[in-house]
Amino acid sequence: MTQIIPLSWYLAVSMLLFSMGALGVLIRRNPLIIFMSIELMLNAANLAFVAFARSFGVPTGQIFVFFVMTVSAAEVAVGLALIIIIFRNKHSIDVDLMNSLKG
Amino acid sequence: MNFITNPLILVTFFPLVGVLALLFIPADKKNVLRWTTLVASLLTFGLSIWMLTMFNKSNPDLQLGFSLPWIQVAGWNISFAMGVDGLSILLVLLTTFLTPIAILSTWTAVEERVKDFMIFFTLLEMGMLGVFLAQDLFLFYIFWEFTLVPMYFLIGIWGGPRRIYAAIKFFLYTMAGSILMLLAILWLGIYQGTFSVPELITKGGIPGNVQLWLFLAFAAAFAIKVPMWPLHSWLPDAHVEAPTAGSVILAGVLLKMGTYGFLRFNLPMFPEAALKAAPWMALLAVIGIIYGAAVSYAQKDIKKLVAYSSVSHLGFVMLGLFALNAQGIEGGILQMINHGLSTGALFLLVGMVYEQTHTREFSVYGGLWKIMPVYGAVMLIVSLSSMGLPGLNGFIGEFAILLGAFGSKAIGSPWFAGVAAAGVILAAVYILYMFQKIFLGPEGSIVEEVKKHGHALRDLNLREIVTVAPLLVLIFWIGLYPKPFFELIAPAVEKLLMAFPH
Amino acid sequence: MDYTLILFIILAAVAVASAAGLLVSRNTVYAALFLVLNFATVAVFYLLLGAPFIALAQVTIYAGAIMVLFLFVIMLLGADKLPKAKGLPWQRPLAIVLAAVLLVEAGFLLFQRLQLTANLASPEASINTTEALQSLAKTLFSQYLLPFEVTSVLLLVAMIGVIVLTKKEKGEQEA
Amino acid sequence: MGSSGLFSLVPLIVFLPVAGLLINMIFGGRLSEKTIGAIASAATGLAFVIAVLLGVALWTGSGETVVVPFADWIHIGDLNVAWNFRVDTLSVLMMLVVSGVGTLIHIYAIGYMHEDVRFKHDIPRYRRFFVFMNLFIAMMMILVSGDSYLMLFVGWEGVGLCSFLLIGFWYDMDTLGRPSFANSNAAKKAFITNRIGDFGFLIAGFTMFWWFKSLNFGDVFSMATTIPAGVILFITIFLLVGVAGKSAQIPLFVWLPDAMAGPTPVSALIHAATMVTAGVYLVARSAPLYTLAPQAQTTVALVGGITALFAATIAVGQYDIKKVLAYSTISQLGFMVAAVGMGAFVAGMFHLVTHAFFKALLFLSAGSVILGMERGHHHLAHQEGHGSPESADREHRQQELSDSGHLEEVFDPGDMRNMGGLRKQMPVTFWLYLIGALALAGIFPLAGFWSKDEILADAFQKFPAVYWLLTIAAFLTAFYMGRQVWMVFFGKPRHAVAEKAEESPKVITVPLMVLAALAILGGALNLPGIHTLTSWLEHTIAGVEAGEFNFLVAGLSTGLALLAIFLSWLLYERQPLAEGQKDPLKKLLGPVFTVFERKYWVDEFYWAVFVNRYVDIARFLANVIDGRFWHDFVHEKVIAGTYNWLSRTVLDLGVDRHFIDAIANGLGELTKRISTSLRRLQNGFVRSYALAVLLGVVVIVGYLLLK
Repeated sequence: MTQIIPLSWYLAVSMLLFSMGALGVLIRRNPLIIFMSIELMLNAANLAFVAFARSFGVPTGQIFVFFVMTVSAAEVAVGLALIIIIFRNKHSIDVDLMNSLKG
Repeated sequence: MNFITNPLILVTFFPLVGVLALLFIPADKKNVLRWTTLVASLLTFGLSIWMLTMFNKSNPDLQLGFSLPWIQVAGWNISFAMGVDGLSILLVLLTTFLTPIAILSTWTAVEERVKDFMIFFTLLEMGMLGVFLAQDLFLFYIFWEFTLVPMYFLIGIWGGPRRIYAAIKFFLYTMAGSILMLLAILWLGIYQGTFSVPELITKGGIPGNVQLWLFLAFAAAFAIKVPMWPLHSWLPDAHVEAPTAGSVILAGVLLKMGTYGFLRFNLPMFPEAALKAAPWMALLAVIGIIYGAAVSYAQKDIKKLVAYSSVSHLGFVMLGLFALNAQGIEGGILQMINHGLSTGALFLLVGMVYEQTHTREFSVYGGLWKIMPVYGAVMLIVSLSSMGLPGLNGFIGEFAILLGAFGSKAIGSPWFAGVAAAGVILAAVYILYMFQKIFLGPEGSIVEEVKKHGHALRDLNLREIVTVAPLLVLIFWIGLYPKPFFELIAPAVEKLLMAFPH
Repeated sequence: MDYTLILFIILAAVAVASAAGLLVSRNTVYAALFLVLNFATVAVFYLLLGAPFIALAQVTIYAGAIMVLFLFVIMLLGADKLPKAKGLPWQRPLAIVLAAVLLVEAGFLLFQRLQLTANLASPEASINTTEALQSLAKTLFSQYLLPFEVTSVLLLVAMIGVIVLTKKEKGEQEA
Repeated sequence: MGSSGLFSLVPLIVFLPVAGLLINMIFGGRLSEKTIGAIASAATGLAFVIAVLLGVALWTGSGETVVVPFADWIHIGDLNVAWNFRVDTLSVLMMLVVSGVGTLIHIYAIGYMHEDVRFKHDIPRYRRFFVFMNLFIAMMMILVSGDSYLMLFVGWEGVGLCSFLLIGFWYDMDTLGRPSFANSNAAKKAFITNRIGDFGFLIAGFTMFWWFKSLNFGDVFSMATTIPAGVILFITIFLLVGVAGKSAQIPLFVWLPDAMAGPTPVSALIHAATMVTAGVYLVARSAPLYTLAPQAQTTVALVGGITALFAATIAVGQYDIKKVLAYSTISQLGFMVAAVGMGAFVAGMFHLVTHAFFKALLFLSAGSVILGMERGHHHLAHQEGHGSPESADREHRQQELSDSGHLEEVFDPGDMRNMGGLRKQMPVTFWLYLIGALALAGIFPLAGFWSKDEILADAFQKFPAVYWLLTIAAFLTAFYMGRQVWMVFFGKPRHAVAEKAEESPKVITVPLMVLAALAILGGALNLPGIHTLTSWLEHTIAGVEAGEFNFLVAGLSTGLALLAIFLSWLLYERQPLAEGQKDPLKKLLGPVFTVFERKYWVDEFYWAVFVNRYVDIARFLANVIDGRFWHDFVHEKVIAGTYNWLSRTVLDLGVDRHFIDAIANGLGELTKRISTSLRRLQNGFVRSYALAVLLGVVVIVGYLLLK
């Protein structure tokens, strides 16, 4: 019979992916990769949601994942548009070159 | 009754529809903006005519009105109440009538920030209509103050060289008076338990000395607005600096808010005080008549002359109102309309020539009748109306006022009217002076001056004729057949006079 | 050793490895491809967890739509490699330290504090029936109907926003 | 009765001229000069026909007053003024005079204005003239036909307006055609002086309303006896102010001589025949009031008598042909006012009618003389100039314009010193003028003789003082008319232009002939013993009695007139005035003549005492009181200044800066310092911010774990 994989394992994977995503956001200068890292973090969260949903036997977790996907799709669209504009204006997408908000 | 289709609501707030439409038009589409505003104001005028058809002229009470509970907190009883009667209907019509004319006059005169101008102008119309239609003191006060803002900007943005000074002066003067009125309104609302004007009038019962103070507080606001001598100092500045359309509305309607205030609030709400104050108000009015006439004669600037003549003319109105008899008050109300028409027309006409010459100094004018015959003829008619020639509107009002004041028991002496009648002579002096200096005599230096800039002075064009023609029609109509106007006024005035001993 | 366990371990390894690849790859295109791989792995996790709908949505939306969009942009900008910039000297070490601390904290939370020993229900129990899918749909279209509709508005707004943002102003020079 | 139908025609006497003016105003641009003139004349002529019909209806009917209601006008409370027409013998008489003389003058003006607009180089103004003239006729008709004091006032002010417009007809020049404000000043002066009179009228009207509660003639007259005498006196005296304004009596006569700036037909119609007699009409109309106020009557009679003599003396010293006639008009109006003041209403009205005939004749003939002179001037210019006549004329005109600074260089066609011997050049005009002059001088049997004698006879009976004033005035009248005729038509031409003068065309002379016939025969209206006019007016003015013909008075006045003519012959014809010679009377009278010539300096006196003072007061009020006091001092200094001082000095410096600011600034400084150090954190790098967020997460999670 199939071995039951404990919930905490899934959560551990999720946690690992989340941390790596956060690290990616922090150490990369390319905004595209930063974005991808954010997607990675969202995915990690989604994985946790689905795992919990499975654990508690309710569909709500899955529904949340569904909403997160929609929002992230919208977010990616807007974000990429912003990146394109920034590139148009600055001819570079290096986030470290953008500090006009400096106090 | 359906609130939304109430004619008063529609008339008052229709200009907002115009504003909404203007907001969606790009600022560089100047002609579209102008046409939109014109059409909106014409529709407002149409609505006011529709209101007139529903108005029962034999009924002395407020009509077509409604009252909705509005702010009912802490025992305050403020309602959103409107209504129209013989005292205000002509002023409402005057407002909706003059606004499209004023807008037509800006067609080529205002080229900068047309969108803002039109929005302010339309808002101003709404405020003025609200003032004339509000039947709740609180609501009235809100509209009263509201009119200041657009006018402030109209003077301050599109005015002459000293526009900021004039705008601020205009604002502060009128504001200062209104504060006292606000106090009086609050007193009434708290101690009488209602802000509704008709209720306050029927309730009455304010002791004599309190009445006097309240009367004075209201009078402070209104007298500045009229303006009565010696509170007129803001008027010439505001008029001279305001753009033409602003002057037209300022003289035509805004000043009437002051005299209307006396008529609507001071007389019926504080009859005892009004009776006591009548000789003093008459005295100030007569001083204003003579003083305004003399001072306007000494002016070197055409617009200033017309501005001071307003002081004189509104002195007549005040004299009529405080005669407290039928002739005086009816004459006074009609004279408000007359002044709106003739002085409005004078400002329009001065603006039309100013647009071509860019100066208003008398010394450079002269002999224009030969070059601009139509303009001269129109100006002549308007001037004659302003100096009260029989057969034109000014005479009817002035005659009724002087007649009423001469025999007024409230004023108590025919001397006031006698001296005021001498103002009729002085009116001829300054009006003829103005007409002569512009149109008669040899050609002034301005003719050559304009030619130097490559274009000769031209007579009125079609748009300008269309602008003044309605005014001329009314000038003759009121002068020759004032009966329909008096029929609208008379019942309400008779009701008003019931409060006073005969 | 059960095959699911083996599968899980392999998948987990692949997922972590692809995430690490994302972190370190200098080339953006490679980074994107690593991410696709990661998404695919996670989709299989979903299947294991008895959520086939989400799994398929994951493949279509993330791996399909979003990542294609990313690739489009990458191709469009052509900036697959960034030149070295002076950057922030203390940023990287601090970030690594903080991420490590976070990981430790999370592990501590997961294994020491919560003591989550409860096992998951067997996959067959729900995968085999369509009931789970039906109950998902029912919940989505009844209890969460309004948020569902709002997401459509959100997408619309995002769409309009993107169009307005990227539209060239009149008279603006082609960049 | 059929005549009642005729009465309903009465509104037409107003609306026919109005129709005429509207047609000319709207379509006149496309019509020829002749058509415009014809329309205007026809409108007036038709009004005359209506007036005749009304007269016939009254004559054949009972002759009693008929009131024809027309329209509501002002109705406020108990003030109820309707526009009703009053048809009675008095008003019809006035209508006949106005429209009859008016028609003739309109016809004359067709010819006169034709030349005038060409002489003054502004042909389009031709149309405007006839529009104004028709407007005048309409206003005059409203004046005489109104049934209430207010309607009378409407016409009263209306004719004042027309007078203004027509005096200022050549508004851009002076009487000699030089660019100037002079003509428009004259027009303004007329209007304003009239307004002073109107002020009196208004006060009288107000008093009347509050005592009678009506302004209708019928109501007022029927109630008059029930009103206190003092009130009646007050009303009548203030009416007299109006009369003095409109009929140019002392002290408000000064506008009439200046009014000669208008074209000659205007002078004839408005300032001699019709408008100025409105005052006389008003007194006659108010006869029921005046008879109740003897003091008022005395005042009116004295004002009239003194004016008659006063103006006659001035006329003696004038050189301008129209100015002489203007002062003569004032003097003759004095006769009429004196007559109606004494209660001799019929005599006054009689003189009004005959005077309208012969004074219109004189003015129009004078116009003919002026035109003749202008034509002569024109010819002379052609002879001197080169090229085509038109261009020469233009050159000449331009030269005149450029020389406008020098008075003596501009030729004055109205100056009698430039004339002389004109009877040879202008025989028709001469004879017509002579008839008019003799009629005015009161020579038997011309119209002036009968009407003037009736006044003198009445004065002799009722008011000896006024009788003597008027008799001396009559003597002077004959003298100055004699002087004028001798100077203009006899002797030798004193200026090259006079030699070249030319007779006027028929369109001008024919109306003059009609007027001359009327001036000869007008006396027949009220011959002693027959008294046609007396019995006519009896229907309207109660208690008029036919004057007795007094041979002594008649003989004396005729004798004096002949003596005066003889004297003038001695002075001006036996030794005709030579070119540049001074007036012989000047040697004789010395400074007295200068006083006459300078019109007693009344204008200068008024200017110094009233006009300049008013200007001073106005300037003072405007500059000092309104400008410096109200505006600069009260508003700027006191109100704005105090506020500024309070806000800047007291509150800002004192309270704000040293107290509140100290606290606020201290706090502000602290914040600033802290923020200066903190802002370094805001390095603008988005990744640092993200790092901070993560730091926050780590710290919070750590805290939660360790808690």
